[in-house]
Amino acid sequence: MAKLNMVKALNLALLQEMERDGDVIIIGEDVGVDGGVFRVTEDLHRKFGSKRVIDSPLAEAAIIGTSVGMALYGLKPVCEVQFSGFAFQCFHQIENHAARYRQRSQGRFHCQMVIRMPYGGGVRALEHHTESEEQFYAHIPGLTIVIPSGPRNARALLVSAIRNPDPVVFFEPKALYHAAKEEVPDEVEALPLGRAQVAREGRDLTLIAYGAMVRVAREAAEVLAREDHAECEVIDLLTISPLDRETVVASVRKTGRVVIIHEAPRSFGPGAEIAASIVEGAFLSLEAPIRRVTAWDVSLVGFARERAHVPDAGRVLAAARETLAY
Amino acid sequence: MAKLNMVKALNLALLQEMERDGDVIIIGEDVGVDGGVFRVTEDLHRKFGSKRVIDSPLAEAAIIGTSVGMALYGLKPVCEVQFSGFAFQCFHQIENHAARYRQRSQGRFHCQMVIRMPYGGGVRALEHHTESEEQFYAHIPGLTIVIPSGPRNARALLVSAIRNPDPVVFFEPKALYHAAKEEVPDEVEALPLGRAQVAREGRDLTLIAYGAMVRVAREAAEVLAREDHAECEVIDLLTISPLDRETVVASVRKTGRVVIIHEAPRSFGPGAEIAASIVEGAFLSLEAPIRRVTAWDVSLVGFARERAHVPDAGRVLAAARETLAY
Amino acid sequence: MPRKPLEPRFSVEYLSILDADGNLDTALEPAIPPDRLQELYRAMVLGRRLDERMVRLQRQGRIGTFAPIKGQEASQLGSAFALRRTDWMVPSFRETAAMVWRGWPIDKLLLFFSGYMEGGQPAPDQHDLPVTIPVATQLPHAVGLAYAAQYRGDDVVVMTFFGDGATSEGDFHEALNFAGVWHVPIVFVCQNNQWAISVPLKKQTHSRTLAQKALAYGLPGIQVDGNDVLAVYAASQEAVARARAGDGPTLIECVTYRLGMHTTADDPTKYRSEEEVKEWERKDPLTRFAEYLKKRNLWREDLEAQVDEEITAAIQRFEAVGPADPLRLFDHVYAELPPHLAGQREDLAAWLRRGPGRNPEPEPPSPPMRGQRQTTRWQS
Amino acid sequence: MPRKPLEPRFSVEYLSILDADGNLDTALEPAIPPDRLQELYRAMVLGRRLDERMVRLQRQGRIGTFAPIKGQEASQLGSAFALRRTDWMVPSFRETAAMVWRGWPIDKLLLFFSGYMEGGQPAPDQHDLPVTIPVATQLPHAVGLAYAAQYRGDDVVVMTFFGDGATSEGDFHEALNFAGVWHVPIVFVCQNNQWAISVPLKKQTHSRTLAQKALAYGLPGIQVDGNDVLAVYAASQEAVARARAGDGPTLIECVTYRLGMHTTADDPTKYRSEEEVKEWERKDPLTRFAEYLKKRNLWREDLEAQVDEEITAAIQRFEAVGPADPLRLFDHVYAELPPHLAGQREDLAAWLRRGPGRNPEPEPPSPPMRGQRQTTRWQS
Ligand SMILES: Cc1ncc(C[n+]2csc(CCOP(=O)(O)OP(=O)(O)O)c2C)c(N)n1
Ligand SMILES: Cc1ncc(C[n+]2csc(CCOP(=O)(O)OP(=O)(O)O)c2C)c(N)n1
Ligand SMILES: [Mg+2]
Ligand SMILES: [Mg+2]
Repeated sequence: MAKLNMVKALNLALLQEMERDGDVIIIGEDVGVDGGVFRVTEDLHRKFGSKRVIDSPLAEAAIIGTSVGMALYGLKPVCEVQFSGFAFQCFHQIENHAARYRQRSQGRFHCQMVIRMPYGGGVRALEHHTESEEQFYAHIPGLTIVIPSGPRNARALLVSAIRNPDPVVFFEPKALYHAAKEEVPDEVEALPLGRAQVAREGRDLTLIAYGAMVRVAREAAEVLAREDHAECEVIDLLTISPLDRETVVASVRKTGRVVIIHEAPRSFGPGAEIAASIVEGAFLSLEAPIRRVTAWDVSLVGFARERAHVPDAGRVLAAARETLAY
Repeated sequence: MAKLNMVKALNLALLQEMERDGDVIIIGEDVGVDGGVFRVTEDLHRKFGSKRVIDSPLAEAAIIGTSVGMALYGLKPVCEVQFSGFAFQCFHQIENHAARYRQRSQGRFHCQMVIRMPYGGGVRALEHHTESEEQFYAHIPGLTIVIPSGPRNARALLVSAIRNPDPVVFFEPKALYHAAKEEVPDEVEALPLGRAQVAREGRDLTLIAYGAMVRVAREAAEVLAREDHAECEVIDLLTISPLDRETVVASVRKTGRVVIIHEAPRSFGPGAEIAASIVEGAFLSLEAPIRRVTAWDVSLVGFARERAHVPDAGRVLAAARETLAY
Repeated sequence: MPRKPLEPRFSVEYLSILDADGNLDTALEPAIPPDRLQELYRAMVLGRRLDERMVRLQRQGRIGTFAPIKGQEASQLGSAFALRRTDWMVPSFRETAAMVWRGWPIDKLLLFFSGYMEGGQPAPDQHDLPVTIPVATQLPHAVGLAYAAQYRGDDVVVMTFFGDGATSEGDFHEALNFAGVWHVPIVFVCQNNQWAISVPLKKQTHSRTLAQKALAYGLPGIQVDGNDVLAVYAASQEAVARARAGDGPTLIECVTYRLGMHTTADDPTKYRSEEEVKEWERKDPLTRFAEYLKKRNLWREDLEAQVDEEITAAIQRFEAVGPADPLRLFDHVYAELPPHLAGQREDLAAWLRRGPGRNPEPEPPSPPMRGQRQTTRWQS
Repeated sequence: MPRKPLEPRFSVEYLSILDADGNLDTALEPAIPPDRLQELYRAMVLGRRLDERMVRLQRQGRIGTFAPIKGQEASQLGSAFALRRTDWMVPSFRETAAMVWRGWPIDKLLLFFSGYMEGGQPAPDQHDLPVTIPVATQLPHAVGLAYAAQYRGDDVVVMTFFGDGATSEGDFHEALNFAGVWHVPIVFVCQNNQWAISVPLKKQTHSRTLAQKALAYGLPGIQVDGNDVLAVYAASQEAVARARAGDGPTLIECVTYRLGMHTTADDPTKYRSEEEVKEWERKDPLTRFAEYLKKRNLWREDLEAQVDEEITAAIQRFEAVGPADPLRLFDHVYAELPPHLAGQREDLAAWLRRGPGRNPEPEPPSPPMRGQRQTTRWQS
């Protein structure tokens, strides 16, 4: 048991899975000697050598494309895309191949691989370093999209992702890399993919969030409990796709009111599927329109304006109060 | 006035806009001498020469990337991606640049360009030749996503797309290329982007569709009128994004019941945003859950199974009847 | 210090052994046992005859669109011939002859080209990837396979195929660059058939040869007469041996020609001249190799008949396959069917149970791609 | 017929004129008027001093992350120096010195690196693209600009910049291939500073030089001493003239070195040795050029002081800029604000009107990227 931040927790998952399974290898830009620009792969190069922790040339499509080939052969690559904003360079390899090979070969081959990418705001970097692209991957059949919300579940979910027989796109919320420390057990711990968690129980309103927005949702929930005597249920999706509709719908059947929070732009974003699924599954329980508190439909932000763009507890609170008052 | 199929209608739009504006140029694979694999650019190479109708090397990212450069200089490229399934190769150039240059340069530059791509099923081709990828583009701020449903609106929308000062992704439903002919006026005709059309009036149920699915929706509507005495309103979106929420919401306020139809996989697909927008805009009018009749959440189909995958009038009818009975 | 060319200069070789007129360079003639020569020729004839049959089947609507290989038999078989069964082959979409040689059942390939996903499943013991349709995207997979084999210490060479047009794609560049840096056991075989659909090589790249593109990655590149099966084999054999010895990747450019259409949906008369085709028919890879075998008394009279029988039998097996079960759409999307897909599968099953009674009957879909005839086996 | 190397062999040249010890190859010395030489040197000093100031500003949290150029002054200025104002420059993210030379106001660049979108707006008469961050993605834009200029018949040359790592990206390959086929007026300047963040050149590609990658596209490629501003200028001048004359593209590899960190968020001691850095400091492009000017009596004592004043004045203008108006987020997404964005803008406006009273105050965001200090000007 040690108190770790998310970077160290992810590093622990990688270390233990690599010790456990010689087929697990790491590939990406600067993941070796440098330990990754966020240090998630720190020290692994020293421990496992440059054949197993590969500092690749600067080419995302080839990082994913060669990893697909390695996976077809039976290795289990964990690829790092340095920032999610640069993953569109390999989008064709992910959609055309990683997501399809099991089906194309009718089970003869499959791609047991993890594609890690830091996403979201919070580090005041330049363009392409602060976006949230999970929606683009969530719409691709064959993929599993995972987003942790804290050090402990980050470690447990990465372990599951590495062991998952199909490709997992693992988004890491930059804003939480160093934000908080948690007790993380030394012995390996895994969380099931495809399952959301109820992060806070409540009967008045359901707040649905993931990644860095869970913190924001919790904060709003505290204020509502304190000031409005309203008890919010906070759902932490953890897996975006396949979406855990069961948990989401069960909560809304109870509360009848929903606010969805995400960092991605609103239109045609992840909140839309969550809302549509709720309407399909809990129509008669709905007592108010489903609100979405999201980033605006804008690509370029610039960190001078980032806080006006990414949802914060204040905006969630306002939406929650309107929903409760509806 | 001539009776044209969609291929000829699109060809007419290109011809007339090129005659009208010397900055309009065409670029793509096999768009020149061959006239495009679907013949949409037929004869333009002969008329305008190889500098204006460019048979490019085989590289989608460079087709879009160089077109971005041409647009920054003031030309108005109309790019063809041979099949929408091959557009992920240029997805980074579309998302990183075409969609962002106006904002990145704060108005100093913009990308007046059209990206044409045949999409959807209906020609019994191999993998990557039958998918519907509109969702991936609809989530990108700065883009406009257009999908015609017949020869006449295809021509009028392509004219508007070419004249639109910002990038337009223009999806052409392969299934309709040769499906039907329509009277298409000789004089140039344009339809506003961002506006849906009510293709059929009705008060009992709203069917929302676009592209090849409009035909399917109409067919179901006829049967419902004939056999169930139920009058469906059929909305043809024409522009997917920005979504014409006003028209959609107005219709649902009237009917209270909705079935959304699209060829793209269901989860995290276009129907989700349509549904979420309806809940936001017409919550109190809703009398039944919003149904989505879509392709299944599967990437690989194979044309031997395509008709079990793509929605048909029968499946729409079944969903419509359940919604009406709700 | 001043201005000087870097030494040594960069060089790319050209190889030809048996030319169009049957002249043989005995000094370079590879030592292939007679029976192996006959196997090779048989594979070429099988490839040619199957190709011709498939075009007819497609025209009759009995299979869907496919990419004919006529004219490219030597370049794809002379190369694949240098592989062991334990080596890996990574095709594009125009290696039907090589795929059959590698053990793909003909009836399975016909299923594939009839829109049956089942046709894309390699046998458990087969070290072959299925057809890849997005141009050049299979090249990084081949490099990854080679890396994995090297990582595991397996005695494996990977050979991957692609066309002249494919060399323009970013994936080609990234794959060769990674292969160079990783020094993996791989052979890149470019079937330069002069055309990428309607785009001729001179519009594809400004480089004199495709082989010279190897220089960008510090790799050996060689250009061979792709219609000379002996030259293709010699170059491939050398490259495979180099890879097996741990001496890294090679790029082989096979200069050949697509005698037929790009795919059965294509009309080549729109973009190329009869003369050009005639010219290349004179260089047919089968003719000169047949002459060579006759001179060596390795010619077999009954070969064509025998091969045709094999093809006919396969077509019969293919056509005996029943309609495709739509519910198999949901197989193999994930290792385990997730809840939402299980639900969709149940919806489809329920829908199918309603059977023909469902109203209205789905209208017949629109006409197929230009040139392509409808197939009768596309609907469940 | 047999096996023979293709003639002529492929060749790539190396150019150096003024070496690290100040030795001058007078035969190759370019004829640059004295005042122009002084301008060039001034731009190099300005680049160096601005870079040093920016690092301090970043450490003090007064600007955000950026990519220092220290050591690369000669390679980016010797090249840009060969352009006319009417020519186009397409930078990556490490051409601050060249951008200032091209007319970008320093205060605007500082705004850009402080997360103000306003900093990315080129002046109406400026033929420069803004910074492009995704590696190599700007190269096809440059080719497109060159194509458009050629199409319009304008007398324009395009010069684009990128690093050694960028040569591994597919976009590099596709851009050079298109440029070759289209024969457009463009100069590709690769600043080979030996490192792509922590990845050394030998892990980036197996090719001996980056210049030789031009051979893959049938283009001329030349490698120059990138710390020798005279050599860089001579090669660039020649390439620009070739492009202007309609003789097509050139690839120039400037062999230089990044003396500082990759970005202010990077810690180079993790991956490279002090000795290596020392070694390259000996080859500093400014030192040898200063010596050269002194010998020619073109040295100006007051230059540094003058340049520092200019920088200080710019910093003052930059720091006088008020907080960023969040509502401008919605400007320039489309030519006209569509209804859904107008609605979102209204929501944000209403929210902002509620002012500090809104409850709770947004919590301060998490610590910035490793190494990077927080800036004070990030919040509206
Ligand atoms: C990424 C991608 N873009 C476009 C296509 C459509 N297409 C199929 S084959 C082909 C031409 C390929 O030419 P070449 O590489 O020379 O191979 P060949 O067909 O001549 O064997 C094109 C453009 C595709 N399959 N994939
Ligand atoms: C497509 C893409 N992938 C990754 C990155 C992250 N990144 C920024 S700079 C850089 C290294 C670039 O190296 P090089 O091309 O040599 O240019 P240099 O930084 O040395 O000037 C990387 C990997 C990026 N900006 N874009
Ligand atoms: Mg070809
Ligand atoms: Mg570099």
